[in-house]
Parts: sequence; C-alpha cells; structure tokens
Amino acid sequence: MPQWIALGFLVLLVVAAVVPWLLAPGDPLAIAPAEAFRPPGWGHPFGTDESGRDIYTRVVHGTGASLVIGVAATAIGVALALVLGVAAALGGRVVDFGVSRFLEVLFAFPGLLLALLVITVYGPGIVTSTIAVGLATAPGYARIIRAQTRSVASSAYVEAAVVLGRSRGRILGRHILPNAIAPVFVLVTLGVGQAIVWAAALSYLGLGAEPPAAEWGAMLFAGKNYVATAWWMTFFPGLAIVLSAAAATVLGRALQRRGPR
Amino acid sequence: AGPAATTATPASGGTLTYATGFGEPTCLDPHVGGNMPQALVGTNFVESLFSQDADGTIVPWLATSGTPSADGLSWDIALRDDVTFTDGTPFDAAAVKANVEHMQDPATASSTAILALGKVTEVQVVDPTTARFVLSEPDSALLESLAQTWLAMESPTALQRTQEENCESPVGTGPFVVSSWTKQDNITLVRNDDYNSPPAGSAHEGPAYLDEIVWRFIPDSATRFAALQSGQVDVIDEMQPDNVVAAESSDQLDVLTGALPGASIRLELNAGYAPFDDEKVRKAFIASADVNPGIESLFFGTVDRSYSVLSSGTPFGASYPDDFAIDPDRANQLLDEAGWTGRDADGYRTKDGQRLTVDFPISTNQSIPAEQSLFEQIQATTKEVGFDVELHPLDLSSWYAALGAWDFGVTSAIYTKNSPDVLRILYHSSNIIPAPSGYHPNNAHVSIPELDADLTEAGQTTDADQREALYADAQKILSDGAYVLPLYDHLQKIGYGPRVQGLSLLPTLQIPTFYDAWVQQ
Amino acid sequence: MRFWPVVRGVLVRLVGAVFVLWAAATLTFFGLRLIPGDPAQAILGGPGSQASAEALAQVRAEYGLDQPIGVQYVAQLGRLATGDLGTSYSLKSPVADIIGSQIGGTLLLAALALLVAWVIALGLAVWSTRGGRVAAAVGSTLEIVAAAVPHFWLATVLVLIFSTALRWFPAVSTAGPEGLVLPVLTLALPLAGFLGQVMRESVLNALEAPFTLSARARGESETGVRWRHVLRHGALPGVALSGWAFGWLISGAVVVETVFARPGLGRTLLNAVQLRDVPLVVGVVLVVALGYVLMTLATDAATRLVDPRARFS
Amino acid sequence: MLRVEDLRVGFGRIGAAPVVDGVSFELTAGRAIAIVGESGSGKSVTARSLVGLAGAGSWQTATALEVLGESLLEEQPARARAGAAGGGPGRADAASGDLRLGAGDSGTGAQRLAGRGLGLSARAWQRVRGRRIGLVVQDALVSLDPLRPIGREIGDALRLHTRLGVGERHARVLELLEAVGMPEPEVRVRQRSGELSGGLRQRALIASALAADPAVLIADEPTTALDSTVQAQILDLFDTIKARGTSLLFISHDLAVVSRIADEVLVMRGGRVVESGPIDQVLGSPRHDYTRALLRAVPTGVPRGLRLAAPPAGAVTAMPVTTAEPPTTTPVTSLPTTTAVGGPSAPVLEVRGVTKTFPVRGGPRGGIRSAVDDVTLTLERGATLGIVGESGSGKTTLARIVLGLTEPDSGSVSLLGEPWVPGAEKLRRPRRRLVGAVYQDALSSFDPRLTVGQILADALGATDLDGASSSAHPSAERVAALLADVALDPALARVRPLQLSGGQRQRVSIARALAPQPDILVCDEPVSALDVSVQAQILDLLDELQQRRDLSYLFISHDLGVIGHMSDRVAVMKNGRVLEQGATADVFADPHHDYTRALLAAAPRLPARG
Ligand SMILES: Nc1ncnc2c1ncn2[C@@H]1O[C@H](COP(=O)(O)OP(=O)(O)OP(=O)(O)O)[C@@H](O)[C@H]1O
Ligand SMILES: Nc1ncnc2c1ncn2[C@@H]1O[C@H](COP(=O)(O)OP(=O)(O)OP(=O)(O)O)[C@@H](O)[C@H]1O
Ligand SMILES: [Mg+2]
Ligand SMILES: [Mg+2]
Repeated sequence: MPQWIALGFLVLLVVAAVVPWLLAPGDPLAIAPAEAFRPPGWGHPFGTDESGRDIYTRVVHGTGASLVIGVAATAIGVALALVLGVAAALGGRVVDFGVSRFLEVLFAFPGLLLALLVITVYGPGIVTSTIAVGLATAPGYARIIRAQTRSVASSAYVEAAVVLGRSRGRILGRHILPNAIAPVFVLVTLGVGQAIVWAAALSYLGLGAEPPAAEWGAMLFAGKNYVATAWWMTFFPGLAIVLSAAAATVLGRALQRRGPR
Repeated sequence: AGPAATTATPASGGTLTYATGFGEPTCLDPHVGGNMPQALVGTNFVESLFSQDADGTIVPWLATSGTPSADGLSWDIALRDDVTFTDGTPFDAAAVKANVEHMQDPATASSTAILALGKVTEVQVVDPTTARFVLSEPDSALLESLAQTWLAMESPTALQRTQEENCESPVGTGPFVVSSWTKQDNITLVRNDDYNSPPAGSAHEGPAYLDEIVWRFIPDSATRFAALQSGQVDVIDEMQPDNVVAAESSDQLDVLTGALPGASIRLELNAGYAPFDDEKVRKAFIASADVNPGIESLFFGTVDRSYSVLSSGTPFGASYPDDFAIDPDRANQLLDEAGWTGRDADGYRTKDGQRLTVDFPISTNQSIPAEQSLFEQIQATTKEVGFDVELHPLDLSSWYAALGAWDFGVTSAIYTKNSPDVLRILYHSSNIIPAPSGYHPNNAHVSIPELDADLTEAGQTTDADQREALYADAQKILSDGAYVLPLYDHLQKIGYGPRVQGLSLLPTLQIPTFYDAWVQQ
Repeated sequence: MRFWPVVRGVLVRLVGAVFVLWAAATLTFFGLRLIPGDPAQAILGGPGSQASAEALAQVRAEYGLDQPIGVQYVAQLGRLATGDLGTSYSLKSPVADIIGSQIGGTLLLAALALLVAWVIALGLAVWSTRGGRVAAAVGSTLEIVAAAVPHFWLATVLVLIFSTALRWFPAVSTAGPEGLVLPVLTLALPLAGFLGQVMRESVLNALEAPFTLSARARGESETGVRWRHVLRHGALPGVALSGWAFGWLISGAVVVETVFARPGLGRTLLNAVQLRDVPLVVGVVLVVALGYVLMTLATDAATRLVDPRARFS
Repeated sequence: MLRVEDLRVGFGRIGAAPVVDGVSFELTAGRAIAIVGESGSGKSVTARSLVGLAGAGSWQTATALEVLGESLLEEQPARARAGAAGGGPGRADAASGDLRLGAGDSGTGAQRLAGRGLGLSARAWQRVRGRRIGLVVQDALVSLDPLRPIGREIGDALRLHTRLGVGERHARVLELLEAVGMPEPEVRVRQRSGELSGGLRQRALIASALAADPAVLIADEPTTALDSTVQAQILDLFDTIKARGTSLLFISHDLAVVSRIADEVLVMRGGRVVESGPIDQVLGSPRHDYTRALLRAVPTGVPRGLRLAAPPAGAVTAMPVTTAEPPTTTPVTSLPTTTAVGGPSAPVLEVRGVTKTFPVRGGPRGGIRSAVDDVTLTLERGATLGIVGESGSGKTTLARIVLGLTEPDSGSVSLLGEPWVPGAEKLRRPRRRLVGAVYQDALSSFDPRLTVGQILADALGATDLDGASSSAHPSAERVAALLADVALDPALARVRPLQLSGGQRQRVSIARALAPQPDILVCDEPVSALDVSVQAQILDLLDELQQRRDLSYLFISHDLGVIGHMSDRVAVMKNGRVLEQGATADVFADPHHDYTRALLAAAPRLPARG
C-alpha cells in the first residue's frame, strides 16, 4: 500500500518535471514586490516569497531541476561505481587492491569537501552540483557493486556455466553482469532521494543552483533567512524534498523486497 | 521598541556577550590586513589619534590637535601626555612613529595604509608629545584616515613581537584588554582598570563599567537573532531587515542603526568592457532596473533608497534622483540605438548573434540575503527590456578573483571609509590598475580626466567649500555617465537585549562602543 | 607460522592507511591549487587585501609559492612525512595547534550524535517491531522521513521550536551540556533514520531466526528475547556502518557548526577552503581521513569481537 | 506425561485448511514416540504447538492437551476467551467438546513474531516451556544465538526456571555439557556457536533444552545435519536421557534413525497421522500404503538396479505442482544389473595422485590444510564410482578438481585417456561437454533470472560449440525432450526454479547436465537435500539414465545407504585421503579399515523388512 502511494507521488513529480505548466500555469520567475511574504491562502496556496513569487508555482517548476539533479547525480555515481566495482571484482588482485584503496580514499575524504572543490573549480550551478553529488556518492555504490559482482562471480550458477564450457565473455555478459546489476536498480531508487537532499545541502551553502532558478534547495536557502517570519518559504520546498526522498525510499524498499530471493 | 530609557545609574561589573556576524578576524591587530571584523573588535582595545563627531567633524582623541603646515606637506600632531598602553609602555611621539612604520611595512600588509597613508613619507619625533607627519603631497583626508580603527595606536613594545604574537594579543590603550582568543568560539575582553582616554562625547570618565565582554562569532543570521531573542547573547550585529522590524516591535529588544560612512550600497557597471563600455547600454540598464519596490518590500522600511554614490553618513554626498528614473521605453530606445536590436527565443536582446548578457558575481560573504533578493529583482526587471543578467553567487576568494580579472558586467562592492575621499579610491583612473594582489577598487573602470582632476584636487585642499564643490562636480560626472546605480545606505544594524544600557555607536565608522555600556544585574 | 600472518595483516592495513592519507593529502593539495584564489593573499590578510608587490614577492619566496607546483608538492609531502602539518596561511599559527584546539568539539559532537542516533535507531527498531501494525508503520515512516530531512533545515526548525518558541535549549553553543542538545539532535536524527532502517531489517531477521524460537522454547519472555538476543543483532549493522557514519557526520558538522556557532573542524574546513588556506585544509583533511581509517579499523575490530562469524569470512 | 487429543493447527482463517489435522497420542514417562513423515507433513508444527509456538498467524484447537496431568488449554469459558481474541470466524463450538487453544499472534507482514500461544497466558506458557517441556528445534546449526557464548544460552534456561546463583548455574552448565558428551566443557562454554562444529552445536542445543530438567523432551530432526558417526553419538545420548526417565518426542524423516530410538511411531502425511503403533509393528508390518512406500524408498541394503520409488500413486510429495512427476518411467519395476561389478571396461576418468591444500585463514593455528591428499581413482565407462566420507573429508574438493574448477597442487586427471587437469581452461573448453555436474543445492546452481526453459536452452547451446549439435531442432522442442527425459512436464519450461519443489529442481539440474550429451556425470550429494521418497525417485532416474545412455557417474554422498545402492565401486575418504576402495559389495561386506568399519557400524539400519 505505501509503495503505491509513493509511486503515485513519484508519477506526480514526473508530471511536474515534464509539463510543469499543467499543474502550475504561472511564471515561476515573475516577481511582484508588492505581493511579497504573503502567507498561504487563496491565490497563493503555498504563499509567496520575498520577491512576491508564488511558491506553489516555484515548487512545481523546481521539480524538474531537483529531479534531474537527483537522477543524474545518481546515474553518474552508479556509472562510475559500475566501472570501478566490476573492475575491482573481476580484474584480479592488483586491480582490486588499487580500486579498493581508491574507494577508501574517496570514503575517507569528506564528501562535502569533495563537492566544495568541484564546485569552486567549475563554478556553482546545477550541472556542477550534479557532478559533485555524483562523485561523492560513487564510492558507496562501488563498494556494493564490487561485493555483489564478487558473490555472483563465485556463485554456483556461474560455476555451472563454466562446467558447461561457456567462454569468459559469455559468462560475464549473460550471468555475471545482469545479476550483479539487478540490485543496483533498487539502490538507484534509494539513492535518488538522497541525492536530492545532498544537492539541497549544496544549495544551502550557496553552492547549488544559481538564482533565480526555482530549485528546492535554493528556495530553502533563500527562505531560511525568513524562517522566523515566513515559515512557508522553507516549509513547502522542504516538504517537497522530504516527500520525494521518502517516496523514492519507500519505492526502493518495495522493489528490494520483490527482488529475486 | 525597548523598555523606556531607565533612569537607573550605571552599575559596574558584569559580562556582556556580543555576537558578530561579520566573521572572525584572522588577526586581532587591525593594522594587519584591515577589515570590518578587526575594526569591530579592535575598537574595544585600541584607540585612534582622532575621532569624529556625529557631523563628521574631526575631534581629538589620543592626539590633542593636528595642524598642517602652510604648504600642506606636513602635519604636526600634538599628543596627550598622560596615556599609557596596557603593557605599561607610554604613549608618545615615538610610539606614533613606530605605529606608522608598522602600518607601512609591507610585511604588515595593511590594506588600509597603502591608500590612506600613501602620501605619508615619514613621521618625525619633534618632541615626546609632538609627531610630525611628512607628506609627499597635501592630503586633506589625513586626519579622517587616522581616525579609523585600522590606523589605531598600538604599543611599540608589543609591535616588536612577531606578527603571530601580535595577532593573538595586540596591545593598545583602549577600555578593554584582550584576555583570550578561542578560535571559532570567542574572544574574551576584560576591563582595563587604568583606562583614562575616553573619546569626546563619552558619558563618563575612568574605566569602563563592564568587567568583561565575550565576543562570539555566529555566522548564521537566523541563529544569531534567535540567540538574542533567547537572551543567550546581549548584542548582535548584521541584523536582517525582518529581524530589525521584529526587534523594534518587541518590548524586549532594541536596535541601534547608523549609516556606515563611505560608499553607499550600489551597483557598479563595468564600463571597461562590453556591453557596458557603451554608455547607452549603461543608461538603458539603469533606466530599467526598478529597485524601489524591492527596497520597500525586502527591507521592511529599514532603509531608504539612495541616489548618491556616498552614504548618508559621509559628508559632501550629492543626490541626483532624476538620473535614476525608471523608464522602460527609454531603455528600449537606448538599446535599439546601441545596436542591440535582435531578440532571441528567450526574449533577450542580441547584437550580431551575441546575447546581451551581463555577468553579476555576488559575494555571498558581503551581500546580505535581502540584497541578493534585490539583485534577483533587478535581474527580473531588466529582463523586461532584454538584459540577460546572470547572477553568480561566489565565495569571497572566487569573487575577488572574478573582479580582479574584470570578469563581470556589474557587481556590488562595499567600501567603508569615513571620508568623501572614498570617491578618489573608487573612481580615480589610477585605481583601475590593480594592486599587485589583483585588487582594483575602481570596479566601474571609470577613466575620465576631469573626474581624476576633481578628485585629486579635492583630496588635497583643506577648504571645505572648495571640497564640496569639487565632490559635487565629481558625483555629477559619475551620475551623468551612468557608471553607478546607487541603491541604499549601508547600515550598521545592532540589536541588543533588555539587560544592555548605555550602548552607542562611535560615529567614525559607526562601530558600537562598550565604554559607556553596562548591564543590569 | 602463527606470527607472520598477523604481522602481514597489520602491515597491509598500515600500508593501506598510509596510502589513503597520502592520496587524501595529494587530492586536497592539487584540488586547492586548481581553484581560483591566490594562497599568497590568504597569507597577506585574505582575499581583497591590497598587499604591495614587495609583500607578495616576499611571501611567495618565503612560502616557496614561486616554485613550480611539483616542487611545492614534494616539499609539502616532505613536511607532512615528518609529521609537520605546517603553519596556517590565514591564522598564522601551526596547523597542528589549530586542529588540536578544534578537534575536541567536533569529536564530541560526532560521538554524541552517533551515540544518540544509535540509541534512537535501535530503540525505534526494537519498539516498532513489537507494538503491532500501527507501531511498525509509525516506526518505519519516522525512519524514512528522518533520513530524508536535510539537516540544515532541521537545524533551523529545531532552533525555532526549542530555542525561540519554547526556550528549552540555547540556540548557540554554550560551555555547558545544554548547548549540545540541538546540534547533536540535528546530526543524530537523519542518521538515526538511516541506521534505523538497517537495524529494523536485522531486528526483523533476528526475530524470525531459529535462535529466537529456540530462546522462546526455553521459556524466555518476549522482553527477554529482545533484550538478550535481538538487540545485539539489531546493533550489529549499526556498528559496521559507524565508519561510514563518521564521514557523514563530519560533512554534517560543517553545516551544524555554522548554524549553531560551534567551534570545530567542520567550520575550520569551510573557512579554510574559502580562504585558500592550503596547509590548514590539508591538515584537516588528513585528520578526518585518519579518523575515518581509525574508525573503520575500530568497527572492524568491534564487529569481529561481537560476531565470531565475521572472523571466518 | 504428555497427552494430546485431536490437535489441529492451521495458519490463516481459523478452522480452515489445517496443516496439522487431528493428531492424538499419549506419551508416558521414559518412553519415546517418534513422528515420521515427509517434508511439510506437519511434524515441526505439531512439535511447536505443544509449547504454544506454532508460528505467527496460527490457530490451534484440541480436545485435550495435558502435561504432567495439567491442561494447557485455556480455563475460561470459550466464549469469553474468543471475545478477547477478537471473535474471529470459525470459533470452536463449545458444544462439540472442542476447546480452543487460541490464536497465535495475528500479526501480519509488519509484525513477524512467532505466535504466543494464547491458550495460556504468555507468562504461563513461559513456565511450561523449558521447565515441563524442552524443545530442541529443527536447524540446530542456526538455533543458537551466534553472538552469545553457548554457556550463556544454556544458562538462560536455568536463570529462567531455577533460583540458582551465577556460580551454581555455571557449574550446572558444565555438568550439562559433560552429560551431552561435549569435549572440554570449560573451553566450550565460552565459545559461540559459530566456533563449534555441527555435532557440538546440536549437543549444546540439547543441553539447553535439558537444562531445567523438563519431563518431556521434544527433539525436532536432531540428527539430520550430522555425519553418521556423530549421529550415532547423539542417538546414544538420547538413549541415556530416556533411561533417566525423560519422555521423548522424537521427530525425524529417517525411518532408520527412528527405529533405533523410538518405542512408538506416528507416520504423518499431509497433517494427518496415517498410521501409528509400536515401532516394530509399524516398521515390520506396515498397514498403510504410504508407510510401505516410505520403507521401500530407503536405499540402505537395496541392491543396485532395484527401483526404490513406488509406482506413482498420485502426488507423492506435498508440493502442489508435482502432478506430472514420473509419467514416463513407470513400467519398470526391476532392472537387471547390466554393468557387472568391476566388469572390464575402458576407464573414462583417471585421477592420479591428486593433492590440494588450502591455507587456513583466521584459524587458531594458521598454516595449511590438505583437503585432498594424494588421491588416485579410476572411473570406468558405464559404471558408478561412489565416494563416501564425513563432512570435510574432501569429497567436494575432489569433485571440483575433476570438474576442472579447482587446480590441484599436484597430480593429474585424464579424461578418455587424454590430459584434462591440470591445464588451461581454453584447452578444456572444447571437451567440457563430456563432463556434466549435478549439485546438492540445485537451486543456487540456476541463474535466478532465467526460467527452466532458458536454463536448458542455454545448456543445449553449449553443444553448438563443437558444431555437433542437431541445430535442425528448434530449441523449444529439444527443451521439451530434455524435460521428458527427466520425467518433467514440458509446461514447466516457463517456470522459474524458485517455484519448483526440491525434487523437480534436481530433475532440472540433471536435465541440464544431460543436455550436452556427456559421458560422465559428477554428482556431489545430489540427493542429500531431499526426502526419502523424492530421493528414491531421483536415484531411480539416475539409474535409468545410466542404463539408457551408458553414463559414468562419480557419485558423492555421505550416506552409506545411498552409496551402497548406487555404486559399483566405492572409495571411502577421510581427511582428504582415500582410506580404502574397491567393489562396493566387498567393501561393505568386509571393510579393511577401522574407519570404514566405524562408519558402517554407526549407520542406523532398519529392522529386517517385512
Ligand atoms: N509459520 C507458518 N506460516 C504458514 N505456514 C506454515 C508455517 N509453518 C509451517 N507452515 C506450513 O505447515 C506445513 C507443515 O510444516 P512443518 O514445518 O510442520 O513440516 P515438517 O513436517 O516439519 O517438514 P520438514 O521435514 O521439512 O521439517 C507446511 O506446509 C508449511 O508450509
Ligand atoms: N576454498 C577453500 N578454501 C579453504 N579451505 C577449503 C576450501 N574448500 C574446501 N576447503 C577445506 O577443505 C576441506 C575439504 O572440504 P570439502 O568441501 O571438499 O569437504 P566435503 O567432504 O565435501 O564436506 P561436506 O560433506 O561438508 O560437503 C574442508 O576442511 C574445507 O574446510
Ligand atoms: Mg520440520
Ligand atoms: Mg561437500
């Protein structure tokens, strides 16, 4: 049941990301200083921000950016992790040692600093924070993929394939990779939520999306200055972040339970 | 706002907690580098030769008078003879000489001295109570410069120590002494019991009332205000506009404000490079950047719109509101004339396929959130006529790097100086050439010979009327050329809680002074 | 025969740890030199300082910043190898001293947050697997939401509620323990969400495991089953995750220390990066990496101690 | 001691589809009742119900349930009780004389507790468990908390049911360990179950069930996971317990074991008791077909070539998808032993002086362990070479070497006279199709993503490698043919192995091994995970295939009965060495080695067939 609610919510998010004007026809960037700091009410269901922009419109239009950051960052992290993890698992002892050390370095390196460095080198923005979050989350995925690939590679059914005389390449393509990657899809679902939160944290440090983009983290950052007087400025973007991260987690967990064995 | 002014007599003793949002100094000696955090805390333990009153008039402090020679090439500064530094070293002309040498020493890297004392070639010890400043050319702003905390007097004995030591515990003549500095947490200042040199206008004599000041660093403005509200700290600075309003309407809290001297908060258009090398484009920008509604809503009436490059706390400021009238039609017309006739799919103007893009690096350390929101609104209103203003929030180092490389179309920089001479620093063509560090104060890339002449002359004459005329002319030139869009005064906003009494701002730099302050036990 | 494998194991770990430290230092060194901003300015009073040409030249020569970057790198490594972390560009005091004065607060914060997260997670996992469907739903919802809450947001909300409105706890750090409550909660709640999800899984597994059936068949009460058996199994993945959690907490400390105005390594790091204070950043990174390495070793050892199964894998 | 009358237990809706359906028996002091039956017949559920731990979502009813004369049924009127339990449907009718034991915790999904019997209060049940009735649960290997020393686990029962102090408890734990035959009890008390072998774990578990000196001990499959020598020791232990006056309810699927220990036996099938009575009577002259089938299926002492499985009398196992089990192999009842024992034939596989050592990591001593030590064996065409030995004796390692999966340290294996191992995998690959493998855990040898059809098609594809395959056949047909070969419904091709019963999985595994038309099958414990009756079917299938295809088997098992039934020649392994090998009949009749003799002596046997 919860996973269906979660799925429904995610579908809504995707709709908001692809065709935001369906849900919120207004302009997310249209300022109206005279309308600033309106609490939620008729006309402005989520209230307005310091420049009189409609927060509901901005939350809806910000979905795309946040979702793209979440998905793309996770994709970058997982792609990198796949290369590293599979290489470590199958590449022999030297490669494994090298990659494992490298992962350990990434783990030991404060994730935020890594992101900070990437962002200061390439300048803040959605693309950079996506890359930064992707990089920072890669070692976690890589470790899981490595373990998974190893256990698949030493599994009885891979041995059975060897006994049947299949070539290394075929075993890799037909048995090891598909089985090693399958659980990663679940991880991705779980990871997207976390990536959104991460990206929001970067925005919070003023390192995320550039103004006036209606990205949730950036909205939160802008709103926290007025948290004592205009709670709705942080509440609704914060709610959007928490709900999407939670929905992704719920769905990921449900997928995990359904997975083979 | 606060409780009705109590008639209770000041009581000695107690600890006051101050929370600053300006950041933690990296060195407590205000000679080294020289920024607002240093001035704020430094005012408690070092004192200057001169001070200013509310009108900006120079008044004596550690010095008793300053007299220029007829040619203006030397100043004789008479000193008090009864002051000692808190390490026991007497304050005298030799100390003044040692201080100026310390400020001018490249190793000290005083960013204030390089401009403010640029004309001082040496200090001669005429007698123990007379120091003679020898200048390379006349400097009408010398005494104003000397009134700044960054050029305050420190014990020459203490200055002999290594810079590290001096940074940890500088020694001055002030009402308080640095007792300890726990990095990233607090500086503890204790009362100087032998204090005898309060500035003019003080409410009492002798040592300060407070036993101790705990000087804390709370970078987050919401937390800072929360700490004030909960009584955890007594005084905070860098208040956000909405907090100012909240404090003023609370019966517990009170607010002290004062316009910081120097330049107003303003946008500087980079006239050295495209697209703002074209005066028409600059004028179009200014005619389309509608800031008044934003200033009203974002600042809740705590600031007034400024039409002057100089802040209202600086003498000789001149306003030309008409030059900043909003007129989108005119802006469109100007842009058409300037050749930006095309429009791209997003509605931005183009010329030869190039978009009318204006890069706007924002220092997240210097621009407060309300200000950044105001920039977003400028972005939105200038978009109407086709400007693509791109806001880039940057950390301080990156921001300076972008400015140093002239990699911006418009920016906002703060410059605090207690003299209209700030105009020379900001708009004299010589200050386009960057300092070796890459820093150039003339961000607008203004290079106009008449303006240079006005500013040089104004900096040399001591005749007030002549200065006023010259500065007015200079400001008119700037205004006509549309190099600057003034926004509002840079305000010092100090909030304080119910325990605090007798708090005031020193007019020189609008820095709070705790000499007369006391806390209700 | 018995001696060498142990020594070998220790050596491999030691070499691994040194490699990690070296790589972290190298990454930081070059990373910081890539980004805009001049270290010489950090030395001369920070960005925007109007240091004279002589001063800059003097400082560059003094700090070897006029050398090719490779030479600087080797020199820095040489110093690090002898245990000399150098002098902070911006604060002008030895990096070791600065870190020494800052590390206590961060470690205390991280340790308390870890502990509190642990207690909350374990308590929630054990409680919510006991109290029926509603409790289970409430428990897992709390965990998922907690893990999804950005901690910077949480910090502001906690201050608003517990400091401004209720006045229970101070908004900024104090010398006493009450100032730690909100920062620790801010860090601990999201972490508890994560740990709770993992712990709930293993609590459920333990509750279904044959050994709990065996314990019940022995006459153990439900409370006894949880207290004597399930709790440890629930805690186990928490121990294993503590190394990871440490890194997470340090990243979180940057935000929490800023919001709650606490001295500490996180804030030091943020300031040092912004000032391009290379020795200080490298120093902090090394300490954090060392902390991570030690934490991993400790959790490995702890896991082996608690769980003999780990020794055979 | 223990009286059970008309016990019914089920899961889900109360009264519907009971998995234990009307079990009654009476156990008196010092006697042992055994429950036998195939997997899923309800043995464990019966046992657990007696201590109110049938499981989450369970319900139980009985007309009587007494321990030491005290009823374990609820005392209150059924009506009130049912109300308290939520008044679920199917509440037992008081007039019929049934008494509800009550429903187990009706927690679903989220709350996966084992049920707390509600007939008595939770507190009352806690006093029964361990004190009146001790339960040794199934799965001894995982039934002790791996994180706690066994001394604590055993001591817990004392802590719960006695007033002994810490010191006294410790002393008593040592006594108990001594009593169950645990070597070095002082050392063992501090060890955790992960550090103990299976036999030692089983002893510790028994010790914990006996700690509070219960009147009745229920032991659920206490010897299933153990080597026969260890099993013999455990059975001796039960004899001692019984002799002390403790009543024993003994659960097993192994008739031979049961015959050794029990006074009476209950044969269960599908939740019902199909036959019961004194052991000699039931095993000696079984009245029920099912009992007879069970007895037939035991391979021990059955000569080669004789069928073990009964002719199909409907579904033999309880699994639902088994309707199509053995349609094609029905008519044969007895096969002539075509391959004469030791008959002259060309060797297909020769193992010469093979040795393999492993470094021992994490072990207390360090160093290396020889898994296989200078083993020399020969397998002839069409014959079966049986390898028997205890756990850890190196059987699997040997099989892996023969399969070319593990490189031996020294020695060699040749296949059809040509070198096979050692050598590069590349060189082996073209001849891989000659050797197939059947594993103990069939399920894990299947790629979880693939269906049965895909698995078999994959294996058929392997023959394409040397171009010799009949690629004219579309693969679907060839898959169907393969399934038919192992007597499976071709419709199963669309199913995933996870959905199959154990026997069906093993058939698929055999079909896969047969796909490339091998000469040799290496079978590593192919039937160890199966019930006797299913085991019988698989053994029959292997036998039949050998006849039809002239296959050679390297057949590994720890079960002397299975080995004796299947092999022409047998090799006995211990600690990596082959102690003795020869024609099966010779070795069994006249073992030369002490160890072989001990092994044979330890294997429980059924009384002579009636
Ligand atoms: N907790 C439970 N929930 C639902 N069904 C169960 C539960 N426990 C057992 N069953 C079902 O009850 C039936 C009897 O199971 P039981 O464990 O008693 O069999 P068994 O005779 O002990 O088999 P085995 O020899 O494999 O141990 C099976 O069909 C099983 O699926
Ligand atoms: N990969 C390996 N690494 C280390 N030791 C191993 C490995 N494989 C097997 N061994 C050891 O070699 C010995 C023989 O193991 P093997 O699996 O061949 O025994 P087995 O006779 O098949 O036992 P079982 O009946 O339990 O399957 C055991 O002591 C085992 O621990
Ligand atoms: Mg069972
Ligand atoms: Mg084996």
